[in-house]
Amino acid sequence: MTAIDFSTTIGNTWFPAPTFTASGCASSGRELAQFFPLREMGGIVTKSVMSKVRTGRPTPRMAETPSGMLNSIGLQGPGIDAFIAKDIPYLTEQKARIIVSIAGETVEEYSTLARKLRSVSGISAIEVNISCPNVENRGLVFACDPEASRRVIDGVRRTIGGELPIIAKLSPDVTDLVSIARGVVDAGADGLALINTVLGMVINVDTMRPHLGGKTGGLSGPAIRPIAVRAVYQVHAAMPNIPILGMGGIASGKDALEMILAGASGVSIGTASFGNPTAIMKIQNDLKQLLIDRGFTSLKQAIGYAHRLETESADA
Amino acid sequence: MTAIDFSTTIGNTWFPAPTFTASGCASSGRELAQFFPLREMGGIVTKSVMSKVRTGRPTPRMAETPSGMLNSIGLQGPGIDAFIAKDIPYLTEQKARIIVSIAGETVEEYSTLARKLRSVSGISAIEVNISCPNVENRGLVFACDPEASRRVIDGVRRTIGGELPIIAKLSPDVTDLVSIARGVVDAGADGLALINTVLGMVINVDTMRPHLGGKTGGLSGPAIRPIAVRAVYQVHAAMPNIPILGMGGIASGKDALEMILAGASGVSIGTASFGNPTAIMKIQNDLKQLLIDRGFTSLKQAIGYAHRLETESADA
Amino acid sequence: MSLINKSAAQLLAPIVSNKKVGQYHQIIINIGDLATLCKPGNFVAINVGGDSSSMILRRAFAISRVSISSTFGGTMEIIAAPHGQGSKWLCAQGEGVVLDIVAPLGTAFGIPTEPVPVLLVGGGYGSAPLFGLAEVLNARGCRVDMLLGASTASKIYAPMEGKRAVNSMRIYTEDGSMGQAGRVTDPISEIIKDLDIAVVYSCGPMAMLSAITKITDSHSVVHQCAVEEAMACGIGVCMTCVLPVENEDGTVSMLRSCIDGPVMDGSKVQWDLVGKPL
Amino acid sequence: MSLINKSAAQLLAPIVSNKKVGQYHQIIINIGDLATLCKPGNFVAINVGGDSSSMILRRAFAISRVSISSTFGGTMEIIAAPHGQGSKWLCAQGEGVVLDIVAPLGTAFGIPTEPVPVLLVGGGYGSAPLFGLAEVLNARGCRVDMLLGASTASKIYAPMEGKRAVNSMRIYTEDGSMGQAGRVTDPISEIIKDLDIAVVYSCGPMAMLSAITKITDSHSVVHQCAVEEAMACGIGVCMTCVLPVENEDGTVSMLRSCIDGPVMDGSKVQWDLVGKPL
Ligand SMILES: Cc1cc2nc3c(=O)[nH]c(=O)nc-3n(C[C@H](O)[C@H](O)[C@H](O)COP(=O)(O)OP(=O)(O)OC[C@H]3O[C@@H](n4cnc5c(N)ncnc54)[C@H](O)[C@@H]3O)c2cc1C
Ligand SMILES: Cc1cc2nc3c(=O)[nH]c(=O)nc-3n(C[C@H](O)[C@H](O)[C@H](O)COP(=O)(O)OP(=O)(O)OC[C@H]3O[C@@H](n4cnc5c(N)ncnc54)[C@H](O)[C@@H]3O)c2cc1C
Ligand SMILES: Cc1cc2nc3c(=O)[nH]c(=O)nc-3n(C[C@H](O)[C@H](O)[C@H](O)COP(=O)(O)O)c2cc1C
Ligand SMILES: Cc1cc2nc3c(=O)[nH]c(=O)nc-3n(C[C@H](O)[C@H](O)[C@H](O)COP(=O)(O)O)c2cc1C
Ligand code: FES
Ligand code: FES
Repeated sequence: MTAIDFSTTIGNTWFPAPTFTASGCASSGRELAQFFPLREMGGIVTKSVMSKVRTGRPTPRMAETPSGMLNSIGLQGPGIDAFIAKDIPYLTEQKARIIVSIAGETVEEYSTLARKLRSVSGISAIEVNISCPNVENRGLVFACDPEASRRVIDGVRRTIGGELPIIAKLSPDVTDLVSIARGVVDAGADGLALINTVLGMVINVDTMRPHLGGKTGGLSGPAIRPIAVRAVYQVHAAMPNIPILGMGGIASGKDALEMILAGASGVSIGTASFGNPTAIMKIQNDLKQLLIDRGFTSLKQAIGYAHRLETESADA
Repeated sequence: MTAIDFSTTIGNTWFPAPTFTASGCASSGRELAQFFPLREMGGIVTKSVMSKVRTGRPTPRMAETPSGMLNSIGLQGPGIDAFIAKDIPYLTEQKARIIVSIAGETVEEYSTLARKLRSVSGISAIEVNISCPNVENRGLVFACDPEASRRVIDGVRRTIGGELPIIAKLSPDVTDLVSIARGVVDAGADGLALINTVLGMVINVDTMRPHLGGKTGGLSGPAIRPIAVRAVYQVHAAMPNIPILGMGGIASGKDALEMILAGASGVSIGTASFGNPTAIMKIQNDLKQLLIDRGFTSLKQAIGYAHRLETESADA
Repeated sequence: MSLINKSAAQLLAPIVSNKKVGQYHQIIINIGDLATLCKPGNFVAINVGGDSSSMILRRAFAISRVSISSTFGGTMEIIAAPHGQGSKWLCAQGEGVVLDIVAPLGTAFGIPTEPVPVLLVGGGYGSAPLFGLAEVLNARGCRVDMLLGASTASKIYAPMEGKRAVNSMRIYTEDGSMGQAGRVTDPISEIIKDLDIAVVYSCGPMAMLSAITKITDSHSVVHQCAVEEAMACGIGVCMTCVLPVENEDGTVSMLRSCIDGPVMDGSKVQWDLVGKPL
Repeated sequence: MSLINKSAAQLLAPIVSNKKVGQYHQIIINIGDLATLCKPGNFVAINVGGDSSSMILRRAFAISRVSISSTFGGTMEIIAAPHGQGSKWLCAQGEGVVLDIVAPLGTAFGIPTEPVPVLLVGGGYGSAPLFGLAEVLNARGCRVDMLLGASTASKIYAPMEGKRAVNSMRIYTEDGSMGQAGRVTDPISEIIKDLDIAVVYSCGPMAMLSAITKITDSHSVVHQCAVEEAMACGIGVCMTCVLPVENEDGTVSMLRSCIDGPVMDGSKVQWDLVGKPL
């Protein structure tokens, strides 16, 4: 392999490779560590953690759909204290670069989570999963409400101070993604994670009722990739200087490249790891080679390249 | 086959079967007529027609995606006058039940189209495709703007009078589908068509630019089925008495049944006809058998059944 | 969580043979040295549908037996029921087709340190992993008795050579088409008493496992059961496959059946809470 | 639109043979009586990837030849290049595999009523349908000359028996690895003059068809070309496969290459406007 600068930057943080796990698709790392050393990938984005222990939704929690799947986990997790006590030390020991994903039911809960994380060392960035129901506003998902999104990010920013990059993770289930993105960037997000799952449902034709225990679920996997690429492209067009962690159906090096060309500074791999425990390492290696094959000497040259070519041909 | 009442009703119009083509996926019928008699299916929904001749978008106009495809046709068509002169008489002669889909760039254009159709005989309903860019409002898609959606339907309703059922076809690319649906129903829609394609993009990793001539395109096919089922379920839950034409990735009798159970009074088959010219007839037959197998004696009993079971078990 | 999957590997493994047995397919796969790492109770996760498949998730199958043959090197056997799209695809693949597998996954059946009498109960294809287990138990000096049940004869999986390691084998079918008419759970209570059973091992439908737990609980006999929940990842990262299980302190947690299972302590599983919100 | 596809049918058709020829696969499919309805220029649309495929659209292939054999009944031949996922899948299917096909689709090459001299120009696998065409033209008494071109030798498809019906066949490769070094378009102008060609038939990459049109336009020779645009449906219902074509009245319309083509009048296609907004 020829030399290529494969590193990427989100906020002030440097990562040696642009390939991350997707939140909720790598638990907190131990399980994947049995298949490859965690330090070899760009970084791990941990499962969204909340203040308290959560048991999550009833089963069935998943349904396979054409080239995709629905999940309805309901953010099962150990709570932030246990997470900080057990998972962060393990990941640090593995020399993994850590992006901690947080989730809350109120604006206040997000700030509380940020406060607990502020003093924890070894964290590279915080991903704020705002695709959660806001209990203070009739369960309306934060990410679907420009004002609520902004307030969550603003609260986290104020609490965390200026050091740690904040990545706001948005939902594609909105009329105007760009305006939500602008709002959270104005409120202090250093980067954006696009996209969370798309709301979907499967009805079991034998029981004749919704298949999932939680009725609706989040659609992920290759089925949603064109939606994710469009989202990244739109937001990058509007805010070319904001780093984006692109995700949604990436299952190969080519898919990762597509996302980078659309404007992502890095990619997260979610559902693909379910099909192949080592998917992320393969994607990382293949992406590197594809960039080299196309004559790029750095990843950064490729970020948003699909936009630049357009401008060039428009000029010509 | 045991007897079953397979008919459905949209507005005041009765159809012998609940299976329709999807607009833009059957052209204006002649092509499919070479594979089966058009009168045998529930009805044809014709390609959205505009006032004037439209040449549409540049090629490439399609990209295959995992379990789906993107299209960017740009409403190529002959214009309403040629459509009325040539296509309606042909379809009438074939004894097909006709739902005419109309599309416009201004509120006024929709009314004009309705005016031209008012006096045409042989039409069973009008489907109003409001997933079009509104040239009077920065190209914002009508269906993404509750006020514009309402005005389009209101204009069509006033023009057409009370006879012909109006079906408003909505886009899933919105934050709050139910409120858009409520708006168009308040404005006079007798039924809803859910869903139009989901906005997506594919970047060609060889040319490194958007693959489609029109850059973005509409995602259809099985990939979006869970999104469509969710949309139908949500809207039916909110407005159980409004007939819904469900569509999005229906490729088998089971898929059609899923949509009916979610709350659709009828289904449209789009992309599946590209893979199989006779898909709609197979789906129609299989759906009938599946209903019979489950002990239904009429289609109507099955509409929204997934909601009813829920209430029952909640009662128990 | 212990490092349960530390010997798991992803492998391209060719099918050695695929034979129809009743309503099931006995599929033997060449897995080389990995065979030495598989224990009774472990499962294998198999890609289905080929390269351009719309099915993106692996399918889980109990490893019914492994052997080291001189002709093929290490092989693994699974007994697959053609259920939906994915398992039907698998059952249709013939000799030479190369499967993408991940194995061995999950917990294994615990083997008693003393040679105690044990009862093995299998429902449908759930009997498959019990034969390999029987051999291990038998080698430890345990007296092994076996009960197999299914709705009908063609759903009983009971290979000839499987009887080698068992003291007795009784078969129950609901329609009486093979063995005795009735349910496999009917005689358990009596057998436990008669043979002074120390451990009941079970594998089969969840309803059967739940029913067995009721019986074993009332006899305070250990019940090791292999559960079957829908799994997206099979390796512990997705949290879809959870079951409510009682902790030491009496609280209930949602444990992952892929990594804290499939073999679990039946008495700890809160069968009544399965599928309910906690 | 004429009722162009009125003899089209959907069929489950088994593969009779699949042979590698250079970089292509010659695939022969048993299609029974349908063979009698296929004309040179028509294409077949084939499902790819099997039952649970993530590829939902058919792939189009020119019907290169049909024959009625006593062993297999009617058969159809296609020459397929393994290009992407779908065509690679097809090329990997062996004898006995049953394909889901729709055929015959689209327009056919027009056959002159008089026995005039004609030139057939094929690029890459585009030569495939020209051999069947040559036989028909030859039977009409036309003098048939043929030019085949490709980037390199392994991309030339020129079966032995294909030469039967042609008067001369010249091969061009860009790298000179077979025939003459150069482009297949180089000698066309001269041949038209020398042999007094009345019709040029062509099939191959769009750039080649466009280049030939420039030549035939300057000689006012009829140019029937088989175009190749990405097709979603192949039967005229989706409007994805359009090409800008001049109407009688001088205006330009976007015509569907699946149903108003693939064989089109080259002089009417607005090659410069392909891929541009109208
Ligand atoms: C630990 C374990 C061991 C198993 N051992 C065997 C075995 O030895 N022999 C055998 O025939 N089957 C076994 N199964 C069940 C087998 O995994 C399912 O029959 C299979 O996944 C069904 O896939 P499908 O595509 O045919 O069905 P579909 O219903 O089309 O599958 C749709 C989705 O649901 C999941 N799913 C459906 N049914 C089940 C199920 N019963 N259990 C888990 N996931 C399911 C599938 O994995 C898939 O993701 C086992 C399951 C588990 C979890
Ligand atoms: C009328 C017609 C006749 C053809 N005849 C032949 C033939 O005789 N031999 C042969 O090898 N090929 C032929 N082709 C091209 C063949 O259809 C494509 O190579 C094939 O569709 C590629 O599919 P894929 O999955 O391998 O590639 P992918 O690139 O993965 O396909 C993705 C999508 O794009 C479409 N696509 C990609 N390339 C083409 C193309 N060149 N033309 C049309 N659609 C394309 C595919 O159909 C599919 O929907 C013909 C095409 C047409 C339209
Ligand atoms: C089982 C599962 C659990 C998930 N849990 C979370 C989560 O806790 N927090 C979050 O921000 N996103 C979560 N996601 C969304 C993913 O991080 C990702 O945004 C989405 O799945 C799209 O990527 P993919 O198609 O590669 O999976 C989850 C997705 C899946 C499939
Ligand atoms: C090629 C193509 C053209 C379409 N044209 C129209 C159209 O003109 N008007 C319209 O309302 N919907 C149009 N649609 C959307 C379909 O009617 C349908 O809503 C959508 O494709 C989802 O259904 P499906 O997955 O069964 O295709 C088109 C879809 C496709 C694939
Ligand atoms: S299947 Fe993913 S955690 Fe068990
Ligand atoms: S491919 Fe659909 S119209 Fe030609």
